[in-house]
Formats: sequence, structure tokens, C-alpha cells
Amino acid sequence: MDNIFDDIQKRFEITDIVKQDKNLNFLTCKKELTVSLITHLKNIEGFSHFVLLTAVDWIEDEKFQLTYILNNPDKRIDIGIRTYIDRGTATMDTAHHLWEHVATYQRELKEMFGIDFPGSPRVDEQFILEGWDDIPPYRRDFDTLKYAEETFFPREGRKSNDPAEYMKKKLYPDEEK
Amino acid sequence: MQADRSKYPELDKNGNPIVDLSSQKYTKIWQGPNHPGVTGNMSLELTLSGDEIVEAKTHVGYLHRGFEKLMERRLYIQCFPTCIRMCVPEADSNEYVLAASIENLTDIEIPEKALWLRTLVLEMARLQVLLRTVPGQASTLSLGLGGQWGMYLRDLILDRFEELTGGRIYHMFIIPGGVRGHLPDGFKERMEENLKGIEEFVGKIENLIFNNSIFKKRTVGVGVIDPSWVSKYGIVGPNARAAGFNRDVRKDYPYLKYKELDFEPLVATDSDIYTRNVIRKHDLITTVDLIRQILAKIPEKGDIRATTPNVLHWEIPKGETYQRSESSRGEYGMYMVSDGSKYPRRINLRGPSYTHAVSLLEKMLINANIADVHSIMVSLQTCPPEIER
Amino acid sequence: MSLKNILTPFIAWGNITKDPVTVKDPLNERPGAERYRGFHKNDIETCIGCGTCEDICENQAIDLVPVDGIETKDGDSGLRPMVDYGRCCWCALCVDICTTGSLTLSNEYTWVSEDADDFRFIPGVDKKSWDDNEKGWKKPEGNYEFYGTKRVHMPELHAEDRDKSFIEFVTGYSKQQAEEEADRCVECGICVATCPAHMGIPEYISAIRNNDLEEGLRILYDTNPLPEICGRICTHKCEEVCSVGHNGDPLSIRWLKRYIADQNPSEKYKEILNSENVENNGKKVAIIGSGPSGLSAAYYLSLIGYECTIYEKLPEAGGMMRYGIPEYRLPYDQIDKDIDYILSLGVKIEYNVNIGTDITLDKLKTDYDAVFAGTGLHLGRSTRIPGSDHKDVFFATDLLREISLGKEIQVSEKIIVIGGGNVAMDITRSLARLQNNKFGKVDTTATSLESEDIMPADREEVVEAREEKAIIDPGWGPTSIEIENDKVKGLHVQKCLSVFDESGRFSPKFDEKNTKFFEADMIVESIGQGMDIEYISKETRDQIKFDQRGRIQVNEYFQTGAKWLFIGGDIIQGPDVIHGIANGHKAAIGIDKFINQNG
Amino acid sequence: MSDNNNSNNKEDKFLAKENEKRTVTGPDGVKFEIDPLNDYFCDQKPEVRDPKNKVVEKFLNWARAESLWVLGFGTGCGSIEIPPLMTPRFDAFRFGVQMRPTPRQSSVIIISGYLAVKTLKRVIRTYEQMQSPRYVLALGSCTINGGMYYDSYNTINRVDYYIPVDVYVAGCMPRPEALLAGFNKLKERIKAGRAEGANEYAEKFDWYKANQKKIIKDWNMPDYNW
Repeated sequence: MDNIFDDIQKRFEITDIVKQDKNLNFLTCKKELTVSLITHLKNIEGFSHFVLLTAVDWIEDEKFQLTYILNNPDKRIDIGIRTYIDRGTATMDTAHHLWEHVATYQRELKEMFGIDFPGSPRVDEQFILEGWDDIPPYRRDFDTLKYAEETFFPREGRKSNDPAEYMKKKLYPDEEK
Repeated sequence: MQADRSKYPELDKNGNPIVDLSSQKYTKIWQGPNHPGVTGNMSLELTLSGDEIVEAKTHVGYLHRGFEKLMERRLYIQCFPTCIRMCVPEADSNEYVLAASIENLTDIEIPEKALWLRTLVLEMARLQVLLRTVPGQASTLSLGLGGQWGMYLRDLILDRFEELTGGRIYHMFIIPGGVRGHLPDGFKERMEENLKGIEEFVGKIENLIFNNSIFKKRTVGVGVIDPSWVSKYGIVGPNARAAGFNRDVRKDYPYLKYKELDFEPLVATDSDIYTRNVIRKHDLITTVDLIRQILAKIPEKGDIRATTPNVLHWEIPKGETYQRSESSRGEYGMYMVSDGSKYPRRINLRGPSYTHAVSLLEKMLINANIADVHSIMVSLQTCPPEIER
Repeated sequence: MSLKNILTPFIAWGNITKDPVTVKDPLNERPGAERYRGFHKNDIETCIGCGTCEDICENQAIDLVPVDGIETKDGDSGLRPMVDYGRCCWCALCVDICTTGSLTLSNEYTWVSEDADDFRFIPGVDKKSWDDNEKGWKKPEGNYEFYGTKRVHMPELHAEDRDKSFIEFVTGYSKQQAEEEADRCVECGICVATCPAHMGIPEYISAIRNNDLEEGLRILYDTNPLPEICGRICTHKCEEVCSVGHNGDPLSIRWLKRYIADQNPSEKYKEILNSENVENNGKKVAIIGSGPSGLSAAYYLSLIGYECTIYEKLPEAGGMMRYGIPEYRLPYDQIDKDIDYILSLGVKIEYNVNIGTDITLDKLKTDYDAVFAGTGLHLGRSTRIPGSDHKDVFFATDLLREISLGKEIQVSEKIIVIGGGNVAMDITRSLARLQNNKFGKVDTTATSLESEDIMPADREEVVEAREEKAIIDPGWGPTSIEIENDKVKGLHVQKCLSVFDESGRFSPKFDEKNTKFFEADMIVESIGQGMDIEYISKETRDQIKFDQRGRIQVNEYFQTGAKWLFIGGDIIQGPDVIHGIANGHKAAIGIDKFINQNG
Repeated sequence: MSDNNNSNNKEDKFLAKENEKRTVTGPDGVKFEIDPLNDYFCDQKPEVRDPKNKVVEKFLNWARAESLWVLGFGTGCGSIEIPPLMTPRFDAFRFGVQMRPTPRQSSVIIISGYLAVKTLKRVIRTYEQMQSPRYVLALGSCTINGGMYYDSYNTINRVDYYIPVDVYVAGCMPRPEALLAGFNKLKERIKAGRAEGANEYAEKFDWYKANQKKIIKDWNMPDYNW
């Protein structure tokens, strides 16, 4: 495992290598070099199984983290490649040419996070949602509870009490704060 | 099977068919979501020329609940009842990968007995699913009898689940830190009786289904997955094993107690519907054997749950992890990111159906006969809720 | 395709003679399994309405609602969980975390209705057919806890190391211990109303977990200006009602409070509490007595800008906290830490001033806008049994005061203490230490009217006293003191059968045949204290209202019939630091209102 | 209906390609314009069916109750318990319950749990395609008050705002036995003449439509289609 890192560290500027498990490593790569790193890992290092691609919204840093997890089925090791993209523009190079199912992941990210992958097939088609006109729902600033309460007629008539407040009110009715 | 391409459309330079619906040469039909011939609530948009498919598109999202969003506003312990609904037929893999992810990030040591019980529950879940899908493959060709038998036996396993875990479908048994109960009295004996029934059943379906000339005619050589597609489409589990790749998470990345159990997954090369079903039947036999081994090895005494911090304010250290398990459909994984707070930053689930039922199915259906669509879908064992979550 | 492939499927015909597997009457034949997670049951007698089930429910299926016939009382919010089956997912996390174990699931699972609004009910209150089902999900046995049930042990000195000296024997939590203990809290808030000062207990415990001790200190000072003192000697009524205590040890709330106060250095208090620039509003308030209520009133008044002057009869501030509680429980430097901070806000204090003799109350009335009196209970109460007027019979309060003042007190070889309260334990343990120093052995016996299980003293006090080799022999009523040759010989007692009558009034019953004699040459009475209000002039006293039992009557702001005079603390609500603090706080609000109304 | 025209006239970004107005060439070479939303669907409003003869109606209700044909449409997790229900162990056929593949033949639709907005649209079309009288059986918490997806942006909280519901079955998921109890209750209701969901839908048609349109953003179908 370590010799892979030695090799790729020279060519691709990777940082923050975290050994999470005995055969699972995470590393960070620059946005521009990510797709070529993945291509390298696939073609040269034998990471032939593409596990998943997903995003994490670090809204406080104005960044999206994209995580590609690749698996080498022969050596039985996994590499998680993190890359950070700007949250405002949210565009990333497509990797659909490497594996067929990457396009599906990218389509989902486009819909649920609003991250664009120019050139990816059918990336603009709706995948899961239908007729969605709010901000992409997986973004952190989308408040799902608020949306649900405003939209879906929750059954009325429920009211709960906080034990501490209720007891103060009951036991010391003439106290006021 | 080399199809006659003369009646098919021209292909553009990317290899996509140019379909002009107004030319009256093609028919577009929708299969699902309200159609008896789809697995679960999803739909296929099929473009046909005659009875052969020239273009297929999978449409999902009918079961989208936004789990990954919902779990961002739930405590870790509250994620546990939530996440298991991500794949309905085999809910236990969800429980396990969530618990494993949390435990991987926190380094909790799980008691021995809990590990065995988890293994037991996962294998019982696999058994329960396979009892549905193995004869279910024949049901797609209206050979429903095996399916009726299998469903009854599955229900008996659900009874065992009910005894052990308190639930029939959603067991909510593998909780972060351990499991939620000991083996009830007499469980082993009742389970053994069910396993005997299942073995008898496997013998019967051998004759009823696998030697059935109708079944063979309709499945041998149909729905072939080319071995070169396995890495290209991210194929895992029985579907990959049928194509000659020995991929089994239980063997490759032994988790729980699989290292101490003796089993060997079957690998075949024909890679058609029939072979995939043979692989699944072998899995069924393996699972019966595994459950016997587990029940023999499970310790009588011991704790079922490790000591964890108070679950109401359990903060998981900052970090990220990916944990996988072998569901009946193949590699089932969870990617979890924690920012050090009480709530997960992000949970992403990688279900096998995500690739099987979308990109792979779209590819496999081209040139297929419309009558085989259902068989092909079932042979990939697609589970729509894990695609859209 | 061979012939075999065509013929073998016909094996299915073999089933034609078999019995069907169908369940004949599925609705009645198939009850849920032993542990099935069916519909909710709740034992409403055991339930305390703590709402932990509501907190853990990921579906917000549980509401806490008031129920007719269930009174709100200390340790029971009077609320009960109402479950919405339009939300529930039957995960049973609510059962697993239930602090009292009252909530369970039955194995019943069939509920159909034409009306969607039916599916909301209060388990245990709304009668359901499954209420008596024995089977169903219960919390799993064995090591299966959602929160710690064992209290983190408080490090303390061993009995041998502490029984001779007056140094503090409880050493305080470390950071890790405090966080571990704070982690056990379920944040129900049952304790808040029970605490006389309504401290934000869940909030400051949460501050410990978050390692934000400055925030913790701010929360403490919101309602309690004496956290170091309270963190040591508070009677912790909160811990008695703690919901975690129903299934395990209650949270040691008092030690956690002490941890916050201990960890914050006194020099940073002003900065943390943001009390550096308080504007003076030019109004003046006099406070009599520097006990907890007086200090508390002074603190909150000075925060709003009042100029407060405390008149203290003794040479140092603190009242009963300093002169009634032995140093091994409450070191003087910790008292000083709290008091010094209050004084640093501009509160003035006049020592050795006796109101009534040095200055009259009426003079204070004219010089100040209002007066608060927290003079406390300093007079010992006597058993009035024959012989109790002997010179070797002492009051506990007097002895404790003398010890604190640094005077030498009489210590004999055999001592009997009459009383079972905390003061009795204090004097017993103090005398035991002194005996140990003087004679190298302990022979102090405390005897109380109440039997062991209803002794008013804190349990740990009794245990610790025994560790220090004092004898606690409860359940005896004193009848007479035997005196021979003008020397105390001992105490005659008779067995006490019950202390209170059915209506809860004090009316002890004795077994006159069962008697006992305690040998002693010194006897200490510690059966309660009385107030001294001689300093209040006749005409003022006429304005103040008293009830039939001679207690002063005050309104909710501790204002007496004489509008300018506020009285609080032990006089009103019995010997208890935290009540005193709460009284002082309320009185401060009342005084502010009173002065503002008068312009 | 005027609303249909609206949806055609306005530029609808969600309108499916098949539903757009276009010119097509017939097999005989004649070109003609089609407007699928107006041409392909019936847009007649449903009407309240008022039974004239009470005795006949009672007999009919008995017949309807004893032969419930259920549409095989698994809308949510609850559909996992339908196969056990229809197979030997529970054998719902003996109670007159059987599954049908198409709405045209069915009288009962089971809303088996949560409904995603995308499914709701199909459920409404399916419901409208079923013949009157038709009944709705709602399973699980999700149909009553949102269940565990109460805060989801994509699942509705209560079904009765979109289609009339006859019987609710509590559970998550309800077991097959509970489902059978639900069918019994439904039979009772039909026999008592209370199961008038189809009429209710026709009576409060505008209210239901307004609720449906509130959440189905891409309403690219006629208001009533069967």
C-alpha cells in the first residue's frame, strides 16, 4: 500500500493521507489532478472497481468535498480520494469515460447537490426528483423540516410540554422570570 | 445471439440509437411503476422495434425519501431505525453497515457474543431474501409454485426473526455498540427444523425449476453479462460471481465472524439468468450451512452490547470511513463523514442495485425481447429503494 | 432438452395429499412473539414524565401531555407520554432508554380504524386491550444501557487520613471524571423545578460536556451566586429526584457544580460574568446577616445597580455556612472565594455590628430604601427533658460556632449527640475528630428519634460518620439525662415506634418498655434551631404578620407586612443553603419592584 | 376544461416530450397536428353516483365487499408484506381478496406506506383510472401523519388530503394479519354503505385537485384522466 503512495505522491500533489482501516486510506487531491489520478489508479495500479462518488457540503468553508472511492479487487485495498471544489461555481471534471456507472453518480450529484459535470451523459435529466424547483435538497442550507411543514399538511393538534418548564409553572404558579 | 440490425436505427457517433418516434417505426412503452412486471416501485422507459428493445431508460425516484438528508438531522442513535428502511427486503445489511461505520470511527470493542449474533442475523436475512428470489426467478415466467413454497418457508424464517429480534421485516437488532437481545430458549431447535425444511425445498426446486425445460428455455443464454462489463459497470456479488469473478465481501474483507466460518462461494462463467440463479441457489445452501455453524459456535454467555457514551449526546470523532458487507445482492457499503458533532455530517449508501438497475440494466436490455425484461430485472436482483434512498 | 427436464417438474403433484400450511384463523391464532415490538404500554404510576422517550424518538412521535388525576410534584412532572401512531416506527428506543422502566411494548399489533385521528393515545391512561399483555418488548437484560447508570466515584480521603484533621476530605472530580459523569445526564429537567433556586442544571451539565466551563459559570451565577459553597454542602434535592437515579445512581449534580466553580479562577470571574461595569442607580439597601440569603440578595441587587451594605454580627461573613458547617466539609478559603467575588461588585460589609444593640432597625429603615433580613436560626432548641439544663449539655450550633471561631471547646471522653439531621452529623463528626486528637480514640454516639431509613441527614453523611468510627444509633427518643454528683452520667432513651402520624404531623409514638441507657459525660442537643427576632422593634413587629405557629408570613417576594422589610433564608424556609439563596434572589427582585414602585 | 388549456399554453419546463403539441405524419402520408393533453385524455369531471334503489345497493355492496380486487401496486415499504399475504401461509384469496395487475379491474388500492411525490402523481392517475366504487386502504404510520419521514421533502405527510381513504392500518410495517384485519374493516364499511370514497372524491374534486397541485409541481397531465 505504502509504495503506491510513494509513487503517486511524486506525480500528483496528494496531501492528508489518513489510514482509516487496515485496507482503507483517504487522501486529498487537487481538483485539476483528480481525474488523472483516478485514471492512473485504474489503469496502472489496478483499482478497477469504482465503488462510489459522493459529495459532502462543507457550507462553513464554502466548499464541496467530492469523494471517489476506488477498490483494487486483487490486492483488496480501497482508496478514498477527496477533492474540494468551490461551492459557488460547483463544477467538476467528468469521469464518466472511465466507468459506465460514474455517469449515474454524476447525474445524482447534479440533481441533489447542484454540482455540474459538463460532458457527462444525461447529466441534466432529472434522476430522482420530479418537478423540483427549490435549491438542491442535499445542500446544507436546504431545511427539509421547514419545507415539509410548509408543503405537506402535517396533522394538526399536537402539542408537547417541556417537563422543566411545565413543572415550574405548576409548582410555582406565581413565580415569573 | 446476433440480432438482425437492419430494422434498427442508425447509431450516432457515440453509439446511441437515433430514434425518431414520429417515423411510426418505433413504439415507446412504459413498464412500471404500476406494473406487475417490475421489481418494486420503479419504471422502465422502453423503445421497441417490434418486440425487441432498442433503447431502455431506467426511471427511479418513486421511493425517494431523502434518507441521506434526514440522517443529517438525527442523532447517531436515531439514524439506526431510520437507515434500515433504505433497502426493505434485506434491512439488516443497513443496520450492520451503519453500526460498523460508527464503530470504525470510534474504536468501540464489540463483545464476542454480539458479533456472533450479528453474523447470525445477517445470514438469516440472506436466507430470507434468497428464499424469495431463487424461486422468484421462476415466478417471472409464471412458474409460481416454487415461489409459493419459498414464500412460506421465508415466513417461517421471519417467525424466527420475530422471536429473536421482535420484528418481522424491520428487525432493528444490530444497534451501534452491539445487538439488542440474547437467543431465546429453544431457538436453535426451531431453527434447525426450518433449515431441514429448506434443504428439502432446495431438493424439490432442483427438479421443479432448475430441471424444468420451460425455465431452461427461457433463461439459458438470456440476459448475458459480458465478463468485461464487470469492472466497467461496477458489478458485484452473485452477478459478478456468475461472470467468473470471485467477489464476495465475506471472503475478501472478512468482517464479523466470517473468518471463523467455513464456506466457499460458487463461481461460474456462463453469466446468464440461469447461471445467476444457480449461484443464488448455491448461496442459499451455503447460508443454511453457515447458520448451522454459527448456532453451534455462538457462546452461551456474554454481553450483548459494549459500553457506549450516553446515546443522547454521543459525539463521534471527526473522520470518514467506508464500511461494507455482503448483502444477498453483493457489496453493500456505507460512506460516513463525521464532523465531530452529535449528528452525522453525511451518510452515503452504496447499494448494488445502484449500478445494476440503472446503467447495467439499460445496457442489458438493448436487443432483449420485451418478454424477457422482467426476468432480466429479477435476475439482477434489483431493489429500487436502495437506488434512490 | 431431455425428457427428464419435461417430467421432473411434475414432482409437485406429490404435495396433493399433504395438509395445507395455511393459518386457519390468522387474526386470532397468531399472537406476536415473546419479544414482539407491538403497541405501547406504560405503567403510569412508575412513569415520572421525564420525557427522555420524547428526546430519543427520531420521529417526534411522542408528546408529553398533562393527564387528569396525576399531580405535578417533586420528581414527577405530571406529564405522560402520548404516542402518535401516525409517526411511530416501533423501534422501541423509547423503551430501551426509559429511565424508570415504565414504558414497554406489548405483543399486540392489530389496530385498524376508519378515522386517522384515532391513532393518538396515552399508553396506560387510555385503556387499550393490550394493557395487560405480559409479552412484548422489554429492555434487554444484561449489559445494555443507553446511559451510564453507575456514578463516577468521587475521590476522597480515606477514613484513616481524615478522621483527625479538619482538611477537606472530598477532593473533587478531574476533567475526565467530570465529563464522564456529565455524560450520564439525560437532560430531562425534572431537577430544575425541585431545586429551590431553579438552577439551569441540564444546561450547566451540558456545558461541562462541551468543555465550556465559562458558559457553565455564567449559568451557575444566573441563579446562584455561591457555587463553590453549594457545590460542596448543598442538600442536593435535585439528586433525590434525578430521573437517572430510578435505574442506577443519580447524577452527582452537586459535585459537577463544584467542578465548574473549582475550575474557574476567581480573578477571571468578573470578565467571564461580564460584571465589570455595573452602573450605580443611587438606591441603597441594607442587609442584615451575611448568610446565603443575605449574600444572594446583595449579589443580585448590586448587579442591577443598588448599593448594598451588609451588617454582620460576627467577625467574618458567611453566617451558618462558616459558623455552622465544619471545615472538613466546607473549607474557609472556598467560602472566601465566593464572598470575595460578591464583595468585589461593591457590596459593603460591616462586621461585628449587632442590629438592635449597635444600630436599631428603625435607623436602617430611615437610612436605606429597603431592608432585607436573613438572620438565620442561631438559637439551639432544647429537648427540655430533665437534666437538659446541666452545664455539660450543649447546643450543637453553639459548639460549631466556637470551633469556627477558633475557640477551644469542651471535649469529653464519652459524648452523646441527640439528633439525626445534618447538623447532628456535623457536630458528631467534628467531636469525633477532636476526641481522636485528644484521646487517640473516638467515642461519640449520635442517637435520633427517626429510624435509620427516615433520618433527615444525608445518607453519605451517616456512612462517612461511621467510617470515622462514630456510632450512629437511631430510633430512640430521649427521656431523661441522668446526673449524679452534678456530673452527667448518661442519657435514658426509649424506643421510638413512629415519628409522624397518618396526616404527616410530628407526633412521635414510643414503646415505653423498650428502653436503653447511653453512658456519657457530655451531651449535645441538635434537634433543631430557633430564630431570634428580638432586634425588631415592637411597632414593626405589629405590622409583620405571624401565623398560628409563630412563623413570619411573607409574600412570594419575601416581603413582610412592613413593606420596607423583607425577610428570607432559614427563618422562613428552614435550615438549607439553597433555599436561602433562592429566597435572596426572589427578595432582590421584590426589593427592586418595591423601590421602583415607590419611586 | 379551462385548466388543461392553461397547462398547454404556458411554457412548461417539465412538460414531457410526448405531451407536447406537434405535427405528425400518418402512415398514409397525411400530416396532422396533435395535442396529446387534449386529444388523448378524457377530461370529463367525475360525477357523484347516487344509487336509486337502496335494496339493490345493499345487495351490491355485499357483493363488492366479498370480492375485493386489489391493485398490485407497491407504493412503499408495505408492499413487502403483500406477497406473504397472497401466498399459502395467509392465503387472502379465501377471504375474497385477490391481486389484479391493472387499475381497470381493481376496486381497492393499497397505499402501502409513504408516498414520494413522484409516486403520488402515479397513484392519483391510477386512482382515477379505477372504476367506481373504489376503495383505499392505507398502511402504516406514514399514511396517517408522515411516519418516520415526517420531515422529508419528498414524501407526503397524510394521504387523505389527496385521495379519500377508507381504512387505516397502524404499524410499520403492518403484518399480514393486521392487513387482513384491515380488509375485514373495509368489508364492514362497504356493507354498511359508508365506503363512499369515490363519491367524496367527486364532491370535493376541486379541493383534492388544489391539494394535489400544490405539491406536484410538474402537472403536465389533464385534471381528470382515465
